[in-house]
Amino acid sequence: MDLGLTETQQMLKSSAREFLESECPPSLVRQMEEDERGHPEQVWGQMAALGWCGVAFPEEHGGTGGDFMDLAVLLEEMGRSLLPGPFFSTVVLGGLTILDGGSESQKREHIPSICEGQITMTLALVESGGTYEPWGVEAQARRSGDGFTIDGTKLFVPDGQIADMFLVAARTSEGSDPADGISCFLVPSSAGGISIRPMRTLAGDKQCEVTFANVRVPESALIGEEGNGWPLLERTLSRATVAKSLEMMGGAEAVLDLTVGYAKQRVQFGRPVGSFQAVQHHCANMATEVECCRYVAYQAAWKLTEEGPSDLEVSMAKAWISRSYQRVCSLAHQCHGAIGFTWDHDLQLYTRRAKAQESLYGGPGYHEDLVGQALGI
Amino acid sequence: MDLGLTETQQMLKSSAREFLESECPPSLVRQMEEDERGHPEQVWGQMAALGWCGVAFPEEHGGTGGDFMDLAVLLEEMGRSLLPGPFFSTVVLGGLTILDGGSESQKREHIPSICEGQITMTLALVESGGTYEPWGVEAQARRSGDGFTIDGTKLFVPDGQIADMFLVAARTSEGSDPADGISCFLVPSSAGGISIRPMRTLAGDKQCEVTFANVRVPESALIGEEGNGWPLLERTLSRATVAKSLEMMGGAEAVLDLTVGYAKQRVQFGRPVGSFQAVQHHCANMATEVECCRYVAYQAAWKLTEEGPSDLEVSMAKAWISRSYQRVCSLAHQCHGAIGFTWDHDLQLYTRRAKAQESLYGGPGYHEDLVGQALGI
Amino acid sequence: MDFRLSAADEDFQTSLLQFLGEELPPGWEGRGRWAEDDDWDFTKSLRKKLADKGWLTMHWPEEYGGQGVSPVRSALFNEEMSYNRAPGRDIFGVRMLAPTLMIYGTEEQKKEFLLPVAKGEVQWCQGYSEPGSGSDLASLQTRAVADGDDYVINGSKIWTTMAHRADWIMLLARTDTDAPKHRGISFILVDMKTPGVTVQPVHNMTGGHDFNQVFLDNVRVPKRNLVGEENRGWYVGVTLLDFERSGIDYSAISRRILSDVTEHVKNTRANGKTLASDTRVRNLLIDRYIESETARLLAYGVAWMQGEGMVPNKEASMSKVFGSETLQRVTGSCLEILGLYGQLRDGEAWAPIRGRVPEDWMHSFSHTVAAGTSEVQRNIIASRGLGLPRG
Amino acid sequence: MDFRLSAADEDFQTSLLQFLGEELPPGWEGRGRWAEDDDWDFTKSLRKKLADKGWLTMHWPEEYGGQGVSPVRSALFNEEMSYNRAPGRDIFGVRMLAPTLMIYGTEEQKKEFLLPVAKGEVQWCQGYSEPGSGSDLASLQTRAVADGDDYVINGSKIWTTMAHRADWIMLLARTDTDAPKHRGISFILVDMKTPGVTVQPVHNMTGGHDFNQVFLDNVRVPKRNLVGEENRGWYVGVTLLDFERSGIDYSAISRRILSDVTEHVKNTRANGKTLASDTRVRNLLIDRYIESETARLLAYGVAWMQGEGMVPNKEASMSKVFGSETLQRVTGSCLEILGLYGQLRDGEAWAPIRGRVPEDWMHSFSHTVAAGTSEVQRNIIASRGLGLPRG
Repeated sequence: MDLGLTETQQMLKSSAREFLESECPPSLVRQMEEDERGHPEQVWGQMAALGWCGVAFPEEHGGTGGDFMDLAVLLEEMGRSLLPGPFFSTVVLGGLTILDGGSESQKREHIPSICEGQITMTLALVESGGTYEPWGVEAQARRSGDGFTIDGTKLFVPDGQIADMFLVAARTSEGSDPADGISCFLVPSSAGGISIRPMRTLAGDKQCEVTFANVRVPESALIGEEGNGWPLLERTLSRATVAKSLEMMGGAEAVLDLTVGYAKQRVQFGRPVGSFQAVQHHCANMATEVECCRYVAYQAAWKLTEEGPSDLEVSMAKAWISRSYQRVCSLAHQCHGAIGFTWDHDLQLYTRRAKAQESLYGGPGYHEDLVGQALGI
Repeated sequence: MDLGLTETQQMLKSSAREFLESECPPSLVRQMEEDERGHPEQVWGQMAALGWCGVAFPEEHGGTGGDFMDLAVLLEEMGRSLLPGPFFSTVVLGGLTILDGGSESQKREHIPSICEGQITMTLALVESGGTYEPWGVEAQARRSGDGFTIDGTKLFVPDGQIADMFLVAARTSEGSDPADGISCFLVPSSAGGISIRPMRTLAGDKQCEVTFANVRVPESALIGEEGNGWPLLERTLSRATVAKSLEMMGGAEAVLDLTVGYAKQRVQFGRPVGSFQAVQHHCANMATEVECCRYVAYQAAWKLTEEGPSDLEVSMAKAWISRSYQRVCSLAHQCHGAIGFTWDHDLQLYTRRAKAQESLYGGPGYHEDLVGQALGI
Repeated sequence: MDFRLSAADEDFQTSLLQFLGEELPPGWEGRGRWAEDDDWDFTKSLRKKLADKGWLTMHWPEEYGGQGVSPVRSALFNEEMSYNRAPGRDIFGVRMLAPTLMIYGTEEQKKEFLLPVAKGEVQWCQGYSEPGSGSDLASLQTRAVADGDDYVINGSKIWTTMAHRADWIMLLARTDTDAPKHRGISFILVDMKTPGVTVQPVHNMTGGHDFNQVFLDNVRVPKRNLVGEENRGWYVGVTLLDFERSGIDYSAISRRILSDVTEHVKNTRANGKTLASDTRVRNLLIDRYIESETARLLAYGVAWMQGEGMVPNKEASMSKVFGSETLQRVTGSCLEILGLYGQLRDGEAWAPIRGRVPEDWMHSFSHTVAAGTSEVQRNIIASRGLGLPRG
Repeated sequence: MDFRLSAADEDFQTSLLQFLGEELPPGWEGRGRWAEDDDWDFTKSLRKKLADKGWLTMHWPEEYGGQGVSPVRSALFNEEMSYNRAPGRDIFGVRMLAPTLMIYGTEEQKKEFLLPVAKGEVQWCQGYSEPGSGSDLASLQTRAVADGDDYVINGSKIWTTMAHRADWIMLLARTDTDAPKHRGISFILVDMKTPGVTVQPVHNMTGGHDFNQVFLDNVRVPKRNLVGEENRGWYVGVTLLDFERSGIDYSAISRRILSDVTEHVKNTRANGKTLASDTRVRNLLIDRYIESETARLLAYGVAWMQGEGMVPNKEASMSKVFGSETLQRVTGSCLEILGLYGQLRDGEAWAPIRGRVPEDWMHSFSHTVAAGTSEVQRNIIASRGLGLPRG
């Protein structure tokens, strides 16, 4: 048993924290909420230069040859600093899916550009059903000529407004099992017929409605087997779920630190509020929550790194952290009083994201059900 | 809107408290746990003399002409003092069912004796399914001669070991709806073929396994219509649920008082433990729970008094109080420390009963489902 | 006991609901107690109409032009206004300033200030909290120095809801810096148009604007605007603080949200079933329903006690804590139920229930800290309510 | 990172489970750490066998006859013993007294006391708490007065688990009444057979007997039984208190209960369906499963940190609080699942799982207060762990 990071991971983590504290302050986070593109391109370029985009890709494709666990420490720190922009969507949703299910030529074509930060990608999966289950995929991809024509409306597409390429899930045939007949396509945003509209969200992040109307793509746009795209997407969702859990865990840590710092410094009744037992116990509870979050998130990341997607650990992480992070934020607000509710205070940035993230890649109830399935109950 | 007791009810309540504090101290409660009969007959006689057994029965049948709301204040106080013995089973399960569904002659025969405390009764409903739903009734009552022959094993029969009469639910016919074909019989414990064994329970109360083997009863033993006993039993269960909720609410109040008293008097670190904010907030939370319990219990009692059984208010009371009372006891243990876990301390008497009562007349999940049904969701 | 509304209360309820049905635009989804920036004119016009109906001040004693209605009726009014998300109530003028003046004000002050409040023609705000004085309100530092017939006031107030709309502010200011902290404070009425008063918005988590910071820079106020005795302002100012501790609004908002979301899940189909048929959805709705109804009972319990002449001290705090925490749970669970769609705010085409749920969820984080944090309320319950010794 | 047990740990686990499979009677449902009145002989015999295997003291340094195994291995041992409800461990002698002696004991004391502990031949108990000194342990009043080569001890200890079985007691007693309260305490070893020592049972909520009150009436103890310096006993005595704060037992019991109840609901049919098909039952089991596994991770985290040479201070308290509260939730939820049957205790024919669930539920109320209440643990997390200022 080894519950610690490797020395390299620790170094990566602390340099990431240092970089993000300096380059991604809360002011940038606020600014990007208002910004139409929500993409801090300078930071993005610097991260690419640091090799972050390629951390989980093999050297042969331009990466640095690390694994998901190395990516995990970056995701935690990005969650901590609420990094806006397309890292998650490009690397976790896009790149790792191509690495997992793409052909050699697709990998050669796209992964080096991802590692260099030259292109952005995202996943267009969810539709009006608001679900990550296969029945929600209603978009159609019909064979036409030597390619396909895609029609459908995707919702909650992260960073769709700046994506160079969309991974699109669409039906190429119908089967009795809703998971059958789904195919994945890599569609450049420049293809004709795509319209993109950011939705107005709680976290002020950029999740888009993306409509595909008669969008033509060649045969080579297909990632993986025609009609058998769901297993690939399922693995992508599993990675995304763990990645989101790691981000949330990093966020929860930040909220704890923010609160403990405030409790030490804020004076009422002639003493720091952190000397009141009620505040102390709130902080103790938050710290315990965060410790739990850390273990369940790392366990899921480790399991995924070692053995690939595993429902039990992955869903346990997302379910636990989704609920735990809410409790952490709620206690943090109690410790902060009115100031934490103001726009200019950083706490609310986390609180809003915590609730949004709760729903992303499956809410806690959804993942609890998956835990039950994995346990056979 | 009038959320207070009448002056008469207040007087009844305070005299009940005074009487029970003096006549039913915790030492008696402990003693009755060990006692085979678990029936403090002297107290029972005094209560009957005070008119308590007849408080909810009409004067024409020997009662004092009060209503369920008058009974409610007694039940609350009995719950507070953890009164052992057959009051609940005789009056709520037995007497009120006869009043509700019995013939005039049955009322004339039994209710005066109940009011005078001369006989004890109980309900033999639950069987091995462990449920209060009609499908659980498997006992058979077959027509034989000019009466019926009853066979079956009943579990969790309260105070069965001292009951003079059993209200027995048994099937006289089979229908497609499990609620059809159930009949109620009034069976004297002296009837041949009944064997009674107290079960070993968490609360050390007396819940019995009662086996009916070839027990013969005359036609006149039937309460209500043959085959249509379930609606009557359903109303009985509704009253029992409210009555149990009232007892639990009284118990929760006692736990609060016990804990506040202890917190004021127990000194650690040179000050009463009740001056520590953690203990203060535990007590504040307990007090809030108890306040909520009081309103939901009284609302259910009022609704039942005014309009008869009503799933929404009744199930809301039992569901809320079942969960709330657990929280109250748990906080009380934290405030008491180790002493509350000792046999000789009164707290544990309540804690064990709270958990047992949670399951009686339907657990919180069962009643939450009923609330959902009443709301149409 | 009788848990029903009286026939007279039901009649009032019918009239009020009819009025709101006529006055509120179809599909109205306002915020209720506080006006949003874009409905201030509507708020003012509705307030005027409420005043004309006599409802705004119906709980005032008859000698001041009220109807002396019972606290239960008053709670019912607040409940229906909140449930229907109707703006127009004025808690500062009608429910805090006026009752305070009735007790402590001079005849002149009553004459000058009560009528405009009753007519719904003036907006008051409450200058209590300061950046350094939140839970420890009595440590406030804003100074009022006597100068001839005036006070000259310097300092700053924060969390001043509606200050940007207000005509007047009721201010707690320190008039004696040597006295123990509770004994050197005075309660002073200040015209917001007085030179030296500036208001700066403090945007909240929703991006909305209720709060302000109010700066007082050599603000000169005539001494006749002092309410009660000099240096006794703490006792004047906290008299009505208890009113803020009602949980009726929270339970009403909770019940409304639950009702809206229940409708939504019954009518929304996913994968061939309604959302309501998911047992997790159903169980969350049931649990929150029970809590919301219980919160409502606590709130009416406070009103009933007041009507009986009892002083619901710990009960008011319980109602406030339980109500506000229930609202946080209700909105949180409803967002969980709405899933991805719960993220969508008003203005987004795909947003269910016009984005009301995330909005009310965000606001819930102010309810558990405003008007005394849950922790302060628990202190009150423990010490004043249960008699536990001070820490 | 690697969340798996090492191959060597797995080998140990296999041996241990095989041993327990052979030694525990079929259908064994003992209580685990503490012997019940009716299985004391079995406990002693199993302890002897554990000692013979070298497992009882495998975490001791090699110089004291241990194997110096990692804290993770040690946690695994405790976990499996608890999960399998196997008696025989001796936390007082093996895990508290002995490590304390290794640090503070004289050579003579080590020679005299360590070997019997290692052989599993002696039962120790811990004389810390007093009726007036619980959370405020340092206020203890038991006096030890020097008299020639002896101390004469008077006072009373409470919550003394296993005192009725114990051969020796490690005692905290006050040797200087004038010093500040932490500075006048000494750590003294007392033979329970010494005249003046009497033991009175303190029955607990289950009716069972683990606790005792120990009375010391002019008990004469040779001064060579003092461990460490006189008046420095507080620091000697609390050195090993941290061991008590492991959550591994709680998570193991939680996991076992859940496993048993899950089996039960899968195999019990009601109204034509298994109990497990009830979504409320299923959801409770899932929620508690996640918590129990998380509690397990926290506990192993503490062990892993110890193995890395880190000092898991706040982490140990977190593990203790979270583990014990999880156990209370797990047993509470399982009783809810069992419904009416949850009331039935061992000895009752209809009792599921031999009445283990209500028994463990009752015991959970001691776990959240013993060895430092949850509140004291939270104080430790806040002050020592997070650096929040003292109140």
